[in-house]
Amino acid sequence: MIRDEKLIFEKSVEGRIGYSLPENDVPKVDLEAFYPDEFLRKTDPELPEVSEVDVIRHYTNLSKRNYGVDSGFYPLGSCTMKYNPKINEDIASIEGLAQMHPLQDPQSAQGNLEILYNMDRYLSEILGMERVTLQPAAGAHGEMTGLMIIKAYHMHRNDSKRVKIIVPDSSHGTNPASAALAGFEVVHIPSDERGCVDIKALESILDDTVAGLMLTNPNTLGLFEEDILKISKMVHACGGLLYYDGANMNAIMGIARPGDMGFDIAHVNLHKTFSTPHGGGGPGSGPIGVIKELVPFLPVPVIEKVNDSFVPDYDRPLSIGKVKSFYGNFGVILRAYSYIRTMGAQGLKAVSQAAVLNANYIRKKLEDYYEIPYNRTCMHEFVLSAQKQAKSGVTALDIAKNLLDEGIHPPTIYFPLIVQEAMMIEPTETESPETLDNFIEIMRQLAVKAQDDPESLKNAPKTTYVSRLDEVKAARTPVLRWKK
Amino acid sequence: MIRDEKLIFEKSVEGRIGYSLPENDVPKVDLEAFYPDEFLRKTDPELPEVSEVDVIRHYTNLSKRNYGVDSGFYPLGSCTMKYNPKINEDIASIEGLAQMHPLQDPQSAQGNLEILYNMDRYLSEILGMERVTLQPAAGAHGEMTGLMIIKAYHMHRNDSKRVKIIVPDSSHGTNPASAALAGFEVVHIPSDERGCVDIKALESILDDTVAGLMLTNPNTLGLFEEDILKISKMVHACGGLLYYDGANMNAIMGIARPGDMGFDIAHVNLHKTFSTPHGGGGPGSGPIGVIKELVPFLPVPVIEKVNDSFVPDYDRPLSIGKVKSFYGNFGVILRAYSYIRTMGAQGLKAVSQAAVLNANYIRKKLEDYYEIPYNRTCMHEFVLSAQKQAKSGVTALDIAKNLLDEGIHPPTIYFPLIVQEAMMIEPTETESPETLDNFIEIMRQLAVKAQDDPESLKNAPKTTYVSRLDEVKAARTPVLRWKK
Amino acid sequence: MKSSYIPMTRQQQEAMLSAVGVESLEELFSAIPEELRLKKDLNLPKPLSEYELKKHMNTLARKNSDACENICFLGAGVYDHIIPSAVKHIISRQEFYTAYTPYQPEISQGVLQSIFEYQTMIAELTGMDAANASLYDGATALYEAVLLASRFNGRKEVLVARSVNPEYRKVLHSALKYSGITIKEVDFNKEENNPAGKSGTIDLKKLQDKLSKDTAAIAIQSPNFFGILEDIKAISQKAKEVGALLIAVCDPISLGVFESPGVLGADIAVGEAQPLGNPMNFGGPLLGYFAVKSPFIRRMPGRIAGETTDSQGRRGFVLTLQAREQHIRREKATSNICTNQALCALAAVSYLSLMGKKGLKEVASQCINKSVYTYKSLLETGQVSQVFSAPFFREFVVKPKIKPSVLNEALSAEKIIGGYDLTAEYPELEGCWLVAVTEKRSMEEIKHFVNKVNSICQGGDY
Amino acid sequence: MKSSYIPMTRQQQEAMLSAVGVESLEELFSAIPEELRLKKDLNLPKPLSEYELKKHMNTLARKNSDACENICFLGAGVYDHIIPSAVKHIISRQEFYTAYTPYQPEISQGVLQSIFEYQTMIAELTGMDAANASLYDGATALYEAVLLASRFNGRKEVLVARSVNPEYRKVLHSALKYSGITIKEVDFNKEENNPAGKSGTIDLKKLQDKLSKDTAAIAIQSPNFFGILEDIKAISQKAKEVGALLIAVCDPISLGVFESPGVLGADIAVGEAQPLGNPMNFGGPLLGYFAVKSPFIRRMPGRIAGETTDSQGRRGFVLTLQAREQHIRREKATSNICTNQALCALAAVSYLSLMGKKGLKEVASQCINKSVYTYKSLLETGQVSQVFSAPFFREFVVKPKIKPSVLNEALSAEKIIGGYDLTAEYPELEGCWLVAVTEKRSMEEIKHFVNKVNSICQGGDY
Ligand SMILES: Cc1ncc(COP(=O)(O)O)c(C=O)c1O
Ligand SMILES: Cc1ncc(COP(=O)(O)O)c(C=O)c1O
Repeated sequence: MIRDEKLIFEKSVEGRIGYSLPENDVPKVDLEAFYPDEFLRKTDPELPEVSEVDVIRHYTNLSKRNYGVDSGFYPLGSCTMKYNPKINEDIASIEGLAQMHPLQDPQSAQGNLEILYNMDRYLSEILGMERVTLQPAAGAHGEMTGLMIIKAYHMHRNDSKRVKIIVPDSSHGTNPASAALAGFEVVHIPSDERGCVDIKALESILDDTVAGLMLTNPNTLGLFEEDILKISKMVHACGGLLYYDGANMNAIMGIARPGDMGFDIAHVNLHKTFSTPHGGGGPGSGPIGVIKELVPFLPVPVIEKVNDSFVPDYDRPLSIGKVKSFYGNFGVILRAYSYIRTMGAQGLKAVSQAAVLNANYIRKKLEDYYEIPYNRTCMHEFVLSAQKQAKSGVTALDIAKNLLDEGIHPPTIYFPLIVQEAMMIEPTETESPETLDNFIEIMRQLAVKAQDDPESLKNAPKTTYVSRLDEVKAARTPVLRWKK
Repeated sequence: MIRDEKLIFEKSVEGRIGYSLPENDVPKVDLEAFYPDEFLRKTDPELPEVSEVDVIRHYTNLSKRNYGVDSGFYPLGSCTMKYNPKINEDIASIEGLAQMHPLQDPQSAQGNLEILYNMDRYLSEILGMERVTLQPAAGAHGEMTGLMIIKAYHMHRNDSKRVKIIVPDSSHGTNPASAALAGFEVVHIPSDERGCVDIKALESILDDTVAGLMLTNPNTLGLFEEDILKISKMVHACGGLLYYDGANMNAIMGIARPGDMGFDIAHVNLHKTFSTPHGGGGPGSGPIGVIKELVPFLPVPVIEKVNDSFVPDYDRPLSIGKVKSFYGNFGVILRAYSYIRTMGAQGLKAVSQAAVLNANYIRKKLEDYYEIPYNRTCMHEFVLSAQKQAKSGVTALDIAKNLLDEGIHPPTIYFPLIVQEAMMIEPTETESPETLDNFIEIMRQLAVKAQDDPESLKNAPKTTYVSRLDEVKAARTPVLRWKK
Repeated sequence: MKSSYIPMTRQQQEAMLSAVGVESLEELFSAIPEELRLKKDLNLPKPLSEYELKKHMNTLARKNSDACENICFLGAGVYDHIIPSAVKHIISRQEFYTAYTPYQPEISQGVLQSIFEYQTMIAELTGMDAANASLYDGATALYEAVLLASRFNGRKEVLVARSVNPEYRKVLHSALKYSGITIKEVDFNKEENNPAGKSGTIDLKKLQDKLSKDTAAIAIQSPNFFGILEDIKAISQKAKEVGALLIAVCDPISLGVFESPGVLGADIAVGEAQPLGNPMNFGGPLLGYFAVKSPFIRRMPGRIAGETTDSQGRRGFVLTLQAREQHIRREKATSNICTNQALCALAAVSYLSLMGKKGLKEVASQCINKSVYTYKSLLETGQVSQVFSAPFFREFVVKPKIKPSVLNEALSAEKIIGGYDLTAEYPELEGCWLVAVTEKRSMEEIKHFVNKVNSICQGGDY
Repeated sequence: MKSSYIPMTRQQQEAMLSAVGVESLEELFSAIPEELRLKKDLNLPKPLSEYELKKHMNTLARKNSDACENICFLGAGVYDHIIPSAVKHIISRQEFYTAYTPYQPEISQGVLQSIFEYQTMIAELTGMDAANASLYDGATALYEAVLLASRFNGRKEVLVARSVNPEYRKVLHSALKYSGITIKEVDFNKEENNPAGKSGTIDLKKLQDKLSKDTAAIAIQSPNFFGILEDIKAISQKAKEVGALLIAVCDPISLGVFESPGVLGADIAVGEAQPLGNPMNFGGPLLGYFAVKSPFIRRMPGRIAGETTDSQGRRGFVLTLQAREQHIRREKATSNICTNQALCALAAVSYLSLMGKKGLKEVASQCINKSVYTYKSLLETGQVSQVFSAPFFREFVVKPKIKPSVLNEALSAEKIIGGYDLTAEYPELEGCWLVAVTEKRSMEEIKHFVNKVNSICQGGDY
């Protein structure tokens, strides 16, 4: 590893250039004459002055301090860090698809609109929904969109007393946050001892102030809500709508569908289930599907097929409007489209089967070493607890940091909040049994060490570019930018 | 760094697949019926059975055990490891240029032929030659081609007694090897005390058995042959031809030209001077230019421009024939073409000026720390000797291995053979003064340590994926392939 | 079903099932009520191999008229700028693009440091004290800014200039619909009722009329949707007078030559950073930036990278101020955002590094030179007329003699992507045409464009 | 001249010049005789920016008819196979493509191990004991093989089948011209004078006639230039009888289904590995492979990677047997080769890893299925006639009713790249046409091709 401590700004040398632009070939405008003086910049922004070589080396070397799915195992629970097929990257950079302006005349963008239209069809089929909007930029954004639709639906019926959204405590954190942001009152319900929605508790709060319920399913414990049909019937019975957080669709593709479960709205995360890369933080894409009754409320435009031509339809009086510019994250959608077209129905089902088998395999192999709070057949992921280890002073954090030294990305830790010392493990279907076995072996060794020699686990990571970082300091006295 | 010791074969799992092919959509041929049995394979080749994920991870992780120009400083003398502009990679993968079959009708390949034709023109201008052939695949291959032309030229004149090629001892190793391979007798001449061709020695061997002289210029000491005009006149006077090894053209582009120096044939290395990447060993491209008299001997085809159309001319009775299939390494030529078109005349000159200044700067800054056998203004590179250090037991090899730990690719060592403990340093123009200063500082520290604490330098490298490797063992009992 | 992306072989599957203690794959799904389990395959097209997929997608691409084969004069929020080759090479490093959000900082210094550098550059450009790691796009960034402002001062009204990108205003309208925050739009100056040099900018009188102690924030855009610069300073003074915040939507390329909103008094700067090294991508992904003055730092939405030290005292970077975030605070979080646009931010930071001080200025200047040249040339034809008088950047409004929709269609046949038709969004600007000219357009292309516009408008045979 | 590739600023240049102790840049070049120093700029086109370059190259590309937009039935030594996407992603890792030859093994394990794996795969496919790290192309590999053979047994005559790729034979002729090694070509069996199933293969009688104690080696190709399989075993026995070596040129894809030359008795296998994951690239770079039986290992040309251990006993790889090489041995080296095709070899090793045992067989089988289908369909039209009778692989010879050159031109208008016209290289096969059909061609494309050939030959309006 090359140690290069500098920021790109610290490599700047006055007068050095890294760009290659065409020479200006039109008359020059005298800025001072054309613009009022106070509009013109007085001090240059502190951008670095570096050569192309500098830039390439800087970011290439930075990349080496980062771990991606192509580096190795990445069982980050809830994030579905599956392998991102390379062909999809190639597809996304076909100039004839990518170099398109969103406001072009639809007649000149029929290829892209056809992709969007078909993607709506495919995802509708996968979710068991009527139509899908591809506009939301991420899962959380899909949730917001769904909640706006719930609101619009009730308001359209002049039912303005429905102000509550019910959210089980095993739901993903974005669920309550989105509900709050959409202007709802969030009502939590606890999980029962099996890790599922407590039906009694649910029953007790259902009334005509309930706008809807948001269910992460499989939930953040990796469990399928066994009473899901009961739940959807109960909520519908009281007049509420049902929102399905389908970020965990990787567990059930081709096996079961939110629409069939009685849900009215569901989102999927293309950047998880549909193998588009997460880009170190994004971009993602969080399409939502809705049942027939809710189609009028979808954001505009909806792409319609009219006589073999694809037309963005803006004339939708009940639409909630727009939740994002243009058509959504087309570049991400393209990759997911490619994925669906290469996998087909049987491929997607095989994905879910393998994902679930892999998770259960690890669960089974670790159950003698770690506490597993809800230890039964899980879906695509499960949550273990390092509480046993914590007794000898070794926390989930310590275990995670030791995994770093073994070349493995740790599971999600301290999430979900309802499990203490949680480690949420999601292997995905793209990992081989050998990779799983290697992980299991290391996890077992760590469990043994936690008992025999807990101190030995406190100094990890030792092999990374930096050792443990002081997060408290970062938050107390935030340094959020470089200054000259 | 992820330690993964396995070969791809050792990751194979029976039945696993990594390919995605269209399904066979035509009638299947029964192999046993169509081919005689003895033609059919009895045992499968031991190819690995791995998934795409496995392959990507395997080679991605292998890549991390490799050092390229984008990683950092690479002053590997004689190799001109300059930065490879990214745009050239993009150009080389334009499908309309790359996805072309070499035997297509020339009328359907006018774009590519135009590039080849223009490249001939540009390189002719840079070398001061009449025409250039782009067929040779590398510098050494260009030498072979040039020597074949020398041979053909003399034979055409029925001058069959010219069997010798004179090669100074400061020439590159490929020069004598190529001459021998082309069927010549190789005559070495020594360098004088200034590191240049010993004119007296040259004089003494010039006679009518001399077919030609091959000169690496600047030579492997990084010095320009000051008597070059005298040399070319002397050789011409005795009827020999002059071959210019222009792999070091990075020193003199736009400043001086082999043709003007009286040379008859010259090659350039596109993979050095013209910034095409070296690919961990190749492919390269070693075009040669010739003077007017030698044009008839060039390999076929020569691309000619006939009424705005570009035509490969095969009808050249004196041609030496073909030295390689088709048109040469078109993919490499494309990158070099892009480079010349973006640099222009002044850019290329600036390249050589900066390359030479950088080399001299390092030379000057190291002269108090290391012995520099021919310490005067050098061209794009220079050779220092670790002989001073060797007295306390620290060899050029030790110094090189210590540089590895500092994140720097070492200079070429033990080459040229005429300098003991040689370290041949070629910074190139794409390196910043800061990079040079860092290298100088480290080299100085190593010199100091070599004196004060020589033992401390014997264990390097310590930070690399493997430590010093046993090369003797590898050569004594060669293991050249994996076996099950 | 065998797939090159699923390494498990049939034999391994058997072994694993038995290790888990189930008989079959089906048994793994027994928690799913029987009646829900699908009895047949999903109705999806039959799978394609890689090569077939590539052919299929190329066929679709041929149904498009892209901006490589066509000359683009369309902007209106998304711009066709030159992207240096190195940018794509950087963001194609798998370590960057196949990583998740950097939850484990020790193996994520690459992403974290690049975000830190990005935050710095955005803060520098906008003249702000801090920036976040990016948001979905300019429109949602504006929405988040309004939320921040309203929460900060507890006020429930926001004034938005009509010269703000209509796409942004639409997002704002839908997102704020049930939030309790009301939007009042403020008109722009028309040519007829205005002194030269002001038309096309926000109508300060009308703004003044709507400003009150209830105003949480004023949101303006400069250069605005018509390409015209607003007087940020004057507006910020008005905002200050009533204790409202000023949110400025600014184009980052323009900030290479124009005074930063921070210096001119804005409290929050947001906008679309797509022009910084990101392709148009049919409108997504885009790159929302979000920058604030100090008082608002802890109220920013989204991810933020901060500097800290490791246990050996070495500089390092982490995601910070996470107490604001949804995975910890759930319904009390400042925003619901989890995923951002880090890879697009990496493209932006690579772009800005390559451009540097000088390059960014050069790009901005060329945009000015070329748009002014196009504007003048168009007016000279006599076939289009002036609409506004204030100075513009990269983009301008004119009124051609024939309808923009007709004109665009005719241009399309000439492999030109024409300007934006303002008619639908601005009825008062019926027949007006918003034309963008970036540094990418050569004089030759511009002349070709002007000639075509000229001949089309003249109804001549073009 | 400022360039983004030259980091030195003017100010730094001044400082460096004075550190060196010279007054000016010119002074650095004072060793160059004054009269040689150019007084004016080179006559080269004015520099283009990145974006202008891209436009320029796209313009040039549009003057080509490439194999993406057109359907390719041309082979003759270079083949249009499917290349998995992952290959390009692997060879685009800068650590691979921007490295030099691995002189410093400790920081070159990536290249070295991949070469070692490549050598293994080539040895496996060819049934040989070892392979080198690659050579320029198949043609030069054949030349090196002949040199090796002649040096090994000291003989000076080599018999080369006329059914070996003419391009290879040309390179051999020019390179050996003054080497003292003479080439004798051996004819192939014609349909008229041969039992069914043999025409198109080397004429064993003529071979026998030319064989002698002076024969250093026999060089054959299988599948040969006509796509037809040679009887390697029979030929190797003939070679053994006189103590000559057998050099077999074999297509690596075909070795997925055909017996390896090693098993059949060849001493050296060489050939073109471009079909393994490398694009056609207008004929270069290609990838010459070179594999031998044990006795010849230390006589191989080019680079070789070998396994060893590091000072801690861990497995590692180095360039080995360097004593053969030119930088050490100078004129006594086994070859002058310095640069090879490592990146193309990396593409090949990535390709073979992805394909695996099963995939390679599938590719080979599909090539057979599709070429046989095409062959039969063409014959069925009645517009082309059979030329040879022996079984072929991927490629076959037919004789259309009209001249191949005319036919190809007409096909070109239909966006089809037609077969290879054998007329020039084989006068006795005047009017014959060599057609290649890889796994890339769909049934639909083949039908389209056959229809067009049919209608063109019939002179109908196509
Ligand atoms: C179950 C679940 N729901 C919602 C989300 C939010 O998705 P996004 O990050 O795309 O906003 C996530 C992502 O972490 C998730 O795992
Ligand atoms: C001076 C000189 N001549 C010739 C060569 C041979 O070039 P290539 O490696 O392309 O065969 C080299 C490369 O090392 C060289 O430096």
